[in-house]
Amino acid sequence: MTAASKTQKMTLVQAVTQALKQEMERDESILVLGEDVGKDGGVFRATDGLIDAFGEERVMDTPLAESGIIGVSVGLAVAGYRPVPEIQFMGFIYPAVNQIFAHVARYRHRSRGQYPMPMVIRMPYGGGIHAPEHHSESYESMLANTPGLTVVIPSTPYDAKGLLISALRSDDPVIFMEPKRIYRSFREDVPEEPYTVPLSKAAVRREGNDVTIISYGSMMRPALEAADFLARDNISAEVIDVRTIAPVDVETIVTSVEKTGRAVIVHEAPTRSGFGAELSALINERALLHLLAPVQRVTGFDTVFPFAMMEAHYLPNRQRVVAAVQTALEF
Amino acid sequence: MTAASKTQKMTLVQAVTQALKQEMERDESILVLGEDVGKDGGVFRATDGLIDAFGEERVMDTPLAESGIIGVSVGLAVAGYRPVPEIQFMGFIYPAVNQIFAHVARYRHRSRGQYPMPMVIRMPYGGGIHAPEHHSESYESMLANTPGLTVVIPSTPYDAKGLLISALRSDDPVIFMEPKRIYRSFREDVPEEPYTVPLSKAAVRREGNDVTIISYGSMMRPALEAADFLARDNISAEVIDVRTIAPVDVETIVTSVEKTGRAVIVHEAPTRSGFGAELSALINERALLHLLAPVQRVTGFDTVFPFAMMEAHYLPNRQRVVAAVQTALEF
Amino acid sequence: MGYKKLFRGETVRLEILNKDGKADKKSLPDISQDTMIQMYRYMRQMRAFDEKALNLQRQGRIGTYGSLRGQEAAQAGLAVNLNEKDDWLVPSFREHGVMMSLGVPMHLIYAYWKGDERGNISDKGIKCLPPSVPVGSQLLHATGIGMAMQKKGLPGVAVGFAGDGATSEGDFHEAMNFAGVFKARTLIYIQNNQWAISVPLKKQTAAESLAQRGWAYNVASMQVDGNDVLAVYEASRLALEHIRNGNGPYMIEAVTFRMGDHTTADDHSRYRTPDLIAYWEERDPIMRMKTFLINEKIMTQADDDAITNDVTKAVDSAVKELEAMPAPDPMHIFETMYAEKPWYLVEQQAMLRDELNQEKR
Amino acid sequence: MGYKKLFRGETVRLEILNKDGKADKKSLPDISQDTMIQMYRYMRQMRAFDEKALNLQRQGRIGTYGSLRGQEAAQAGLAVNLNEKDDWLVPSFREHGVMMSLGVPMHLIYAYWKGDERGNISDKGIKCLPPSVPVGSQLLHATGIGMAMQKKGLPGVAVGFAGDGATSEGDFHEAMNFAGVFKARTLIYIQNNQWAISVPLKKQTAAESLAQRGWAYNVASMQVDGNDVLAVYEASRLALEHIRNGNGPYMIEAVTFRMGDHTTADDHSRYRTPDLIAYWEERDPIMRMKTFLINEKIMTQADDDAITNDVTKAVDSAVKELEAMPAPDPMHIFETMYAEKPWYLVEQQAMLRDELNQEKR
Ligand SMILES: Cc1ncc(C[n+]2csc(CCOP(=O)(O)OP(=O)(O)O)c2C)c(N)n1
Ligand SMILES: Cc1ncc(C[n+]2csc(CCOP(=O)(O)OP(=O)(O)O)c2C)c(N)n1
Ligand SMILES: [Mg+2]
Ligand SMILES: [Mg+2]
Repeated sequence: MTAASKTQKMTLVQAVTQALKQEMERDESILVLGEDVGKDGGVFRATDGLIDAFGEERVMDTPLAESGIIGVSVGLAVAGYRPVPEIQFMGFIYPAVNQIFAHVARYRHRSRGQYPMPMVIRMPYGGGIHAPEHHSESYESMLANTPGLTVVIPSTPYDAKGLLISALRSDDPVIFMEPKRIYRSFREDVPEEPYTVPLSKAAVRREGNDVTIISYGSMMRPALEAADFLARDNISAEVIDVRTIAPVDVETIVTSVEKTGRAVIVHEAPTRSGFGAELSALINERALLHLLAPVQRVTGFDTVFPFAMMEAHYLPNRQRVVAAVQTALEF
Repeated sequence: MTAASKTQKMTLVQAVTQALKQEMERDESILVLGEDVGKDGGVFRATDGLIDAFGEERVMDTPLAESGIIGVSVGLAVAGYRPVPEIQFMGFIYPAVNQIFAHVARYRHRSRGQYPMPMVIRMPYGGGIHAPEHHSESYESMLANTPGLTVVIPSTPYDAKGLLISALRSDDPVIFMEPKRIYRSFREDVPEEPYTVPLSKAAVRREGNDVTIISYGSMMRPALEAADFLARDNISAEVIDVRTIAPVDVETIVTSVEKTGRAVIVHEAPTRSGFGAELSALINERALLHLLAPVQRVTGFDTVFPFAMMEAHYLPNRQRVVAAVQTALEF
Repeated sequence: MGYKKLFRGETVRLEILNKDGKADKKSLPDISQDTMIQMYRYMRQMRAFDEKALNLQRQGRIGTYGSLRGQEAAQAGLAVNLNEKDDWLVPSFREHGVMMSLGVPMHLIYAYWKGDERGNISDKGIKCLPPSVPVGSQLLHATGIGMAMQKKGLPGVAVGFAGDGATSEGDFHEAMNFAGVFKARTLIYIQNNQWAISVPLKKQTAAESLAQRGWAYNVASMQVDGNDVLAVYEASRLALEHIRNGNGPYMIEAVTFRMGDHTTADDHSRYRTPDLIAYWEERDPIMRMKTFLINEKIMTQADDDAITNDVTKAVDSAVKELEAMPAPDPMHIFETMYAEKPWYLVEQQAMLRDELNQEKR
Repeated sequence: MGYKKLFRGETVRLEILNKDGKADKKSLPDISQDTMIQMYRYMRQMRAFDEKALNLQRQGRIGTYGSLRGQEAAQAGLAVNLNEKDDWLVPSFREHGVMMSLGVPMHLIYAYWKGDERGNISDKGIKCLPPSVPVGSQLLHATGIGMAMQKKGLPGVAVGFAGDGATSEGDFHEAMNFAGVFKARTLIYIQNNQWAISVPLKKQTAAESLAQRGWAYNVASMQVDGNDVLAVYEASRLALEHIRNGNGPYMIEAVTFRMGDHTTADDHSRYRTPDLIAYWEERDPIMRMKTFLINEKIMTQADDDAITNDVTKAVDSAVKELEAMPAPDPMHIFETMYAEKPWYLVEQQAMLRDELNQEKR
């Protein structure tokens, strides 16, 4: 991005749409497909206008079948396209995991490099929008446990555009998890021109010395709010946005924890075998002697994601992050 | 089990068959279903003889469709049966995860206790038998990340029988992962009478003071071999068999690590977001001040499980466990 | 040798009442006037429930809601044939009509859409499973229950509901195939409202009908005009008789039309024209039956007014019951996950309890 | 009004050569003698390959192996119709016959079954994907490639292979349905060998045939005697012509029989009787064609002996090539996982390298 490039205030979902549009203009091999991605522009409008710009051959409403959507995408990729399938909500990824885990993630390896799998599987994830059952889930841990996948979770409009463009230019399959809770909750300056944000690189969102708060996606909000709140008590929190959870950028995380000696991990998914476990294990392995307190996990409960009336109790918030930091400080 | 009860030398797979048979005699609501579980007795003979003993109404060969097998099991359970579906290899669980994660795991909660899901989903897992692609995988981490499931992995014939009987008597859905590599690799005395081994309770297989080796299933073998090997150098390893990874028995593990100050976790699945991450995070959270060295993970690589000719390089073995213990000791 | 005929199949569609409420007399089912009025009453109750729900949603008193407007006949004509003691309902998320007709309390259905988990299930002894959101997945549960009914020799039939879109999911296929193989006492009941959110049927499948899919599994099937409650009645009756007589599963495709948005989170004007809506407005299932009942002198306008009064009252009192429900207990998040609460749920519950206690102070 | 016919469909089966090698003259395809001999040669090559494979397995020189004995006609009759420049093979795990016929080197197929990953893919420019193990899943890939061919206006057809058992998986359904909707240039090719390991077709589905499932998706389809190479030839020709002419996808059900164990890890005597095997032995696809060719004087016994000689030699040299392959490099485990190796794969690779170096010392 040149310093001179113009910017536009936009929301995260608008940044997603713009990235798709600009890359589809640049690269004719990109196809968008999924349930309601055409005329409807996606149930969250992430593909709004694409069918008008690129026609039904490149923006395809499909039958209602997630395994089918990903499975035909494998074939399209083999035959030279760069498919961008959408899973309407992450809660509906399960019917597609056979195709994703058994084929998408493995195709480059299985074919000894002959058929890499350039594909970006987009999906809104997470809670906080008062949605029905299965519309609020975060299943990133099983993705991070599957070798061959790149799993990206942006938390800002700027990153959403830059990371999605990187994903669309990558020759590896990328799962692009979009935090739907903050699809429209704020705007930020986003360059009009296409630009990339590197995959597999965490961002230090705020520097600090006393504790490292590590999060991603929509949980960056409570993480940053907690840092603000703690600052009032002169507690200086460093806040890291992991951005790509697989392959994860261990260096940025460990460097920070070496400095602060304390780590608090925040995500919406359940604790048990959630991605926070991997982060905690990595910190244990690489920064044990720097640790002044146990690594704290602030996560969703180990329950079903509750219905709308109860979700506020389930989701991590500023208070819980602050409490975890205090636990770490008082240890 | 009474002290007087007779025993029989048997293999792990024979213990599984006996448990099924005895419980089916006791409880008419138990049904066995899956691919080739009837006349063929299962591709590993785990259901050998059941169709002769109980007939086609209770031992059902099904169409080749994993989602179907689990999905109809949900209906059978709702209507009062206790289905025991088999997934032929864990590598083929993916088509069924929608039914398992979206329904089996949630049904008790969704129905507010009205429809618990008494169901035991059996499946052989893991490598070491020179099998084709997708026949050697260990996908336990995603199961442990899914609230509502109980996930059991026996490592001995005695436990296989007792844990399976407990599972068959539980009103919660249990995933029963059978380490096929050791289905027939050794025999042990198993009581003829039915007995239970408690779920969610780890076993200390060997006591020691210098390091805790934590494993489960087929990896218990290299874990115990490593302990033997280390004993020659007067290194005293405590060896824990987790047995139930969800809900996990944290107490037994933490108590041991508090004593030894060092932990080495061994499993076949990849490192990243593998179940070892959860164990490491738990130890960090609950025994940090006792830790003399980082928690070590000895696992499969973060790659596709390789074909037969390469699998010996992939699978953790005694040497790697010993090396990890030495790393921990020399830290 | 050469070409041999291997398979020949035919699928029919049943229509009785035309859009103007005129019946094809020779096809009229043998049915009492009471039953006709009962079906009409069911439809009116559904419509009243639905209109109130849209109202409550607009006022923020419930959350996202999925309207069944237009599909009343497809649900009422089936409902009167079911027996709430023996038969199982395995609903998707648009079956409030058949659910309330069989006795699921309306306030619980409102509670469901309010995001209150107590709305998932009723304690009235009705064999109705909680709504299933993952499209198509519940059909396998209906097959499984139907297998159980068959094994146990019970009279009950399991009715698995799904939409046209759901028939594209692999689970539809597996449910039909298992049902065929195991002769499950299952009715696969497809409300083909011609749209899956914004996707019209012709993008969903290239086949001329969904009913003909029965042939792929040797599952008897037929299509019915789903806006014609008499035809739905007759098709359901035949299908249930077929199943109850031990002849194996059945599939019905009821062709209907979703008159409104997919849910209140949707805007159907993005993908459907006013003309199309107007076309279907003329084919409204309730108007049609009303005309028929009045023309045939089965019902008077005064009867109809009394029904209006009844269904409105019932809805109003359901709203009162809804709003009289005590606030749900946050502690319930941790309940019924397992028969016995694991240590970490105990810990997490304690944490939430502390938080809530602190807030109170 | 009343009952209307909605759908009527018919599915045919084609047979040309009977079990004794007599042809139905009026159905004989318009086909050169060379092509006939080519198909016969393909079948002989497959049989020779297969027998050697079973041999190698018994000697421990390869691992678990899936035999195609009995299915040679079902693969050869198709193979001669395919064009290795344009068409795509999307195999399951029992398609070595069609693969080798299109030019995939036999030693690589042996390598695959030896557990050597180099056997996954050949570098000969043949459009053949690696074998797919999760049953049925690859059919969607064939649909996707067929969609791509359609979009690009390319002449190629994607052939997706699966067995009878695989048709029970949801992915079969989704592949057929997507193919129908998107008019994919795809041939769904089902080798119905009547068994899925120990499960016979009648437990797999209640439908009389698999071919009739085409009607569920508006995908043209037919059944063929899969042990009759002339019928398979003709059915494949028709299907490919249909697809190449832009008429949309096609499905063929080739009814055949797996003569041996499912794989060398199986024991089919547990679930099939010797009588059944004998019945099918009489219907062997190779003997049948040989009798025909000799009776029709298209081939002499001397020609046949020459073919025997050729195919044996080819197999022997494939075994030599197999065994001349240098040992696979363990370092490859970490390659081609990603375009760029993540830090942890670099670390893990270094660890394995150290271990191997230590062993060497
Ligand atoms: C597996 C799955 N994928 C996607 C969704 C999101 N979704 C909810 S309803 C719906 C359309 C359903 O269409 P149809 O089956 O025709 O039922 P209708 O809504 O018309 O009653 C979709 C795509 C879902 N609930 N489940
Ligand atoms: C999804 C999946 N489930 C189970 C298996 C194990 N399995 C391998 S082959 C087979 C039977 C396949 O039968 P069919 O499709 O008829 O093909 P055939 O072996 O007869 O050629 C089974 C159950 C598998 N490979 N994939
Ligand atoms: Mg619909
Ligand atoms: Mg078969």
